[in-house]
Amino acid sequence: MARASGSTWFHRKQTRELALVGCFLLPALTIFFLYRILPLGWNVWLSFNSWSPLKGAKWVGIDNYQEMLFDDDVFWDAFANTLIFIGCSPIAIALAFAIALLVNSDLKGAAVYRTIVFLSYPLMTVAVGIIWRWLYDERGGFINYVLRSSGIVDQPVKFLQSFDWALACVIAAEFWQVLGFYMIILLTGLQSIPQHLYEAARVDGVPPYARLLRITLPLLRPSIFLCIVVGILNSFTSFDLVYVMTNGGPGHATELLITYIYKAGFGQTRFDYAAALTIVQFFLLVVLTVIANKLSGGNAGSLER
Amino acid sequence: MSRWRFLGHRFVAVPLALVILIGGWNIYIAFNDDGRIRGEVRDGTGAPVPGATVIFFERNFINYQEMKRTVTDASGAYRFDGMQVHVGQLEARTADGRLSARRQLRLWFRAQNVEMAPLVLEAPRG
Amino acid sequence: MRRAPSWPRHAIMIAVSVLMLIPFYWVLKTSLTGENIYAYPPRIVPVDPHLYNYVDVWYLIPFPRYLLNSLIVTAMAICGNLLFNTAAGYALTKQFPGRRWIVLLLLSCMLIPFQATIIPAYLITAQLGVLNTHLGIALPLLSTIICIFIFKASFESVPRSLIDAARVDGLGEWRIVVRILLPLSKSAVATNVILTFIWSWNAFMWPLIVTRSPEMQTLPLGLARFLSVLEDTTGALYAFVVLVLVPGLAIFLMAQKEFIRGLTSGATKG
Amino acid sequence: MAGITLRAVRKSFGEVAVVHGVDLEIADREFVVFVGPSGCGKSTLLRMIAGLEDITSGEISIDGRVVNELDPKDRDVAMVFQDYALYPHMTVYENMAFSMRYRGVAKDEIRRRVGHAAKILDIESLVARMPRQLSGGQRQRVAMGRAIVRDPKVFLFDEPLSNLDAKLRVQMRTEIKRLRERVATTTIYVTHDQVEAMTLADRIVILNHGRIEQIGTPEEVYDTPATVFVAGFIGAPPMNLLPQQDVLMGVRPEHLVWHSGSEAPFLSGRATVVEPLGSDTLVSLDVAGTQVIARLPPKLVRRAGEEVALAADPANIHYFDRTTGNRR
Repeated sequence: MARASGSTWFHRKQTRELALVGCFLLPALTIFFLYRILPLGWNVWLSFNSWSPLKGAKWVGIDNYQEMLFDDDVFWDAFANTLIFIGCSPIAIALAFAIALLVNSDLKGAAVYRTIVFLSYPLMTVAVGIIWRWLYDERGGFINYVLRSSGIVDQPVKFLQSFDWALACVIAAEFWQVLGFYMIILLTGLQSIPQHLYEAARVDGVPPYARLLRITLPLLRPSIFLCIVVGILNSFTSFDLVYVMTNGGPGHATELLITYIYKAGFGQTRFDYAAALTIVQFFLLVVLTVIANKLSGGNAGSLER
Repeated sequence: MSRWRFLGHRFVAVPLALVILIGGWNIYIAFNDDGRIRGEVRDGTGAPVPGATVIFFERNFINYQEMKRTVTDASGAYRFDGMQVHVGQLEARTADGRLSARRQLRLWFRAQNVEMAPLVLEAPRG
Repeated sequence: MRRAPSWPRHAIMIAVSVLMLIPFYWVLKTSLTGENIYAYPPRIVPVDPHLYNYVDVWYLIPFPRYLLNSLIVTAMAICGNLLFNTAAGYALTKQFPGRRWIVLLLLSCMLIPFQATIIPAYLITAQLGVLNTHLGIALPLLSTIICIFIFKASFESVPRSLIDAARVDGLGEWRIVVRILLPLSKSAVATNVILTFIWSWNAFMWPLIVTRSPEMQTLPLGLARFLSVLEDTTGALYAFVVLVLVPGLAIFLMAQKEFIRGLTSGATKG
Repeated sequence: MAGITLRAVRKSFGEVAVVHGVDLEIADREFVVFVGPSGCGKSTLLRMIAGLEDITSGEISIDGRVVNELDPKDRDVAMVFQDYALYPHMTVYENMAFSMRYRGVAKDEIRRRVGHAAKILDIESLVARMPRQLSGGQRQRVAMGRAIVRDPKVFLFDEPLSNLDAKLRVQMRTEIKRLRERVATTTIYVTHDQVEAMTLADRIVILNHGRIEQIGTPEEVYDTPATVFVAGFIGAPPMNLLPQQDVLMGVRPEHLVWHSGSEAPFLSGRATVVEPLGSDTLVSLDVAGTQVIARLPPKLVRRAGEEVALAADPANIHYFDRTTGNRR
């Protein structure tokens, strides 16, 4: 009797608990469902359809992909630029690594240097774009000023209007913004390496460069992997920068996949085609992340399994 | 005592200081935004010039266009009211062709009340 | 032990710092320069510096409107984040069937960049009927997975006996969260507020997509619009840039520690 | 003021049962100590009474009311935790007043009650401090104060002294005893320290592997241990157990006396370890392969290796069934 009533009560309490957990989780999960999971599926669906807000959906199979791969030069431009963009991030990571090593040493004022290097990361990317536009400006810009006054060039260089320079310039601006972030991640990684490993190596007579290669780098693999993933993701998030600095121009010299997606979707109202582009970029992201994971020894570079 | 200590915390103190600053600034604006621009017109010797025309030029992106004009009173003083501007130029001229240099006017907020330094007329050229 | 002198390292770091600071300085200088920012050669120190560019920004464009929009959206995002992330983080500290799956789901959601979802996200927002509203701009920012995990970790580090004591003292679940767990998770709250602030303050692409009318535009949009309508013809643009950057910088400098901890813990856990 | 009744209370986590059917009757104002080795289920039992753990089956009632389905807050119990569980972000005063704020107690009444409790516990000067500014003993007092102010039906103590150092523990033990004189509320006190149990309890409940081994006053469990386990657990050093055919013969170290008569000694053996404690000396003997400890007056045995013969009053000898472990 007591047992029976106890167990129903127990069930009631369990459901109550479950309802509570459900209520607490629901708002967050709703948002992630609406803005992460559902869109991903919808993208896939859209990409196989011919659809625009005014006409109904029509299944067209891989037409969108076919067009993209065989008839769309801009796609290939954007694709190549995105790859270059991602491919350059190791340079920034290497720079950040050097800075992190310097800041991590027992340097007086290291905290100040760290703050300064990191200062540009939390800034509004649109503003960063405008700052760099201005730095590259051929009249009042700092870079042209330095180049001209030091006699390297006599005519001002129109960096952002030049097919040769524009992409590099955008990438440089991007470097400036994320360098601090890479540095912080690597610094955190460096600080988590137990100091006694270095002491042991020193007692064993391991030279400094070998300490760097044999101890620091392998133990830093998770942090480096993380940096690379962030670098890959930045090709998505750099929309703001490109939009403000060049808007993909000149021509399509700085067109990234993400800016092209925006233009296709909201410029030409070709949502279906934009969705197909998104799928391609997402696929690219996944593949690159998997490759990075493989290169860093699997398991996100972690040594513990 | 300790109940108020949280006010000293930087996450509280800085926004609070900002709110006070902005509030104070807005109160100051509220008492000084009648758009009154006042000043005097004098000639080269420093004597006030009555009956001179003072023109206010409004900024229109890159150039300045005439917006309003007034005439100085017997003591050489002029006055504009309700000027909803924060930037512009002032110039005085007389019927006999004497002209003052254009004086740049930049204000800290729209319709700020200001007391301009005297506009000095120069003798007509030629 | 022989030690390498530290001045070469200082020299390198000072050079790096200067390089990193030049863009800041250049834009600040331009915003203060009185006349013709295009004069060549540009001066290192601003010519007859004044602050009137800042006054111009206020009136030249609907700056107060943009500011208000940005503040509303940011406030909504911060409130939503605090509320939803706290609740979700607390729920995840409890044992319930399917917990593992939800954690896994959240972790995999974290790998989907928001930018990869814009087309359907736009369509969904249109379906919800909140296009061109503050809510529409703030909606995707209302909860952040990283912050849920930050809260979860912070709640889990509160001794269980405190929660038991609170329960014996007669507190309900929500009160336990508000009166016991949150006051003991101040740094998680700070991290959350700062991250949300930075993200929603700086958000550009999403507001660009969901806003249609100038009355709804936030500061970054206003900045881009300023650029396209007025071109970079005046120092006011750079005053605008400075004004927009100042809150982010101020918050970062005030809460550097929390900010960095939040970023790295979120990043390493993700 | 209230009595507590436990009827066939069980607790299992999935397949693992930690409490197997406990029946217990606690009278109003009684001070009951649950004692047992770690993992015996005593804390779980306490937490079930508090309402912090679900009851798998059985029934718990407080003051005649079945509380199985009540939340902790509705059971009118107060609990002192092992780590004190003081809210670190509140002052001592706020800690003590906290629970009353959610029970609709008027502000003046809260102030009066906190003041009263602080006076009883002699922590009046500490009320404005934060918990981190207090020493271990002070925190302990505040934790008790927090329980007292509520004036609950039942006090629950979960190993409250185990985080203190030895000296403070003795002092606080006396303190609790004194408090007991002033605030006579039904109390359940959980500890793994049998000395605490003996000194504090009206009645001791000895638990082992989730079962009650014996319930009784300190004298009862000391003088007539119901099982081998109780015999070994209560008393320090523990009771000597000598195997004899199908029984275990138990005799406490303090009941072994120096053999002086002419009849055969109760037992004899070679001293292996001699530990002088000042007031008396502990002598370990090797009696036909079994270790026996005797508490003897000082200076009778000087060093290991001496032959010792001891006697014992038959009234002080206990017999236990070898297979069931129960008293015979």
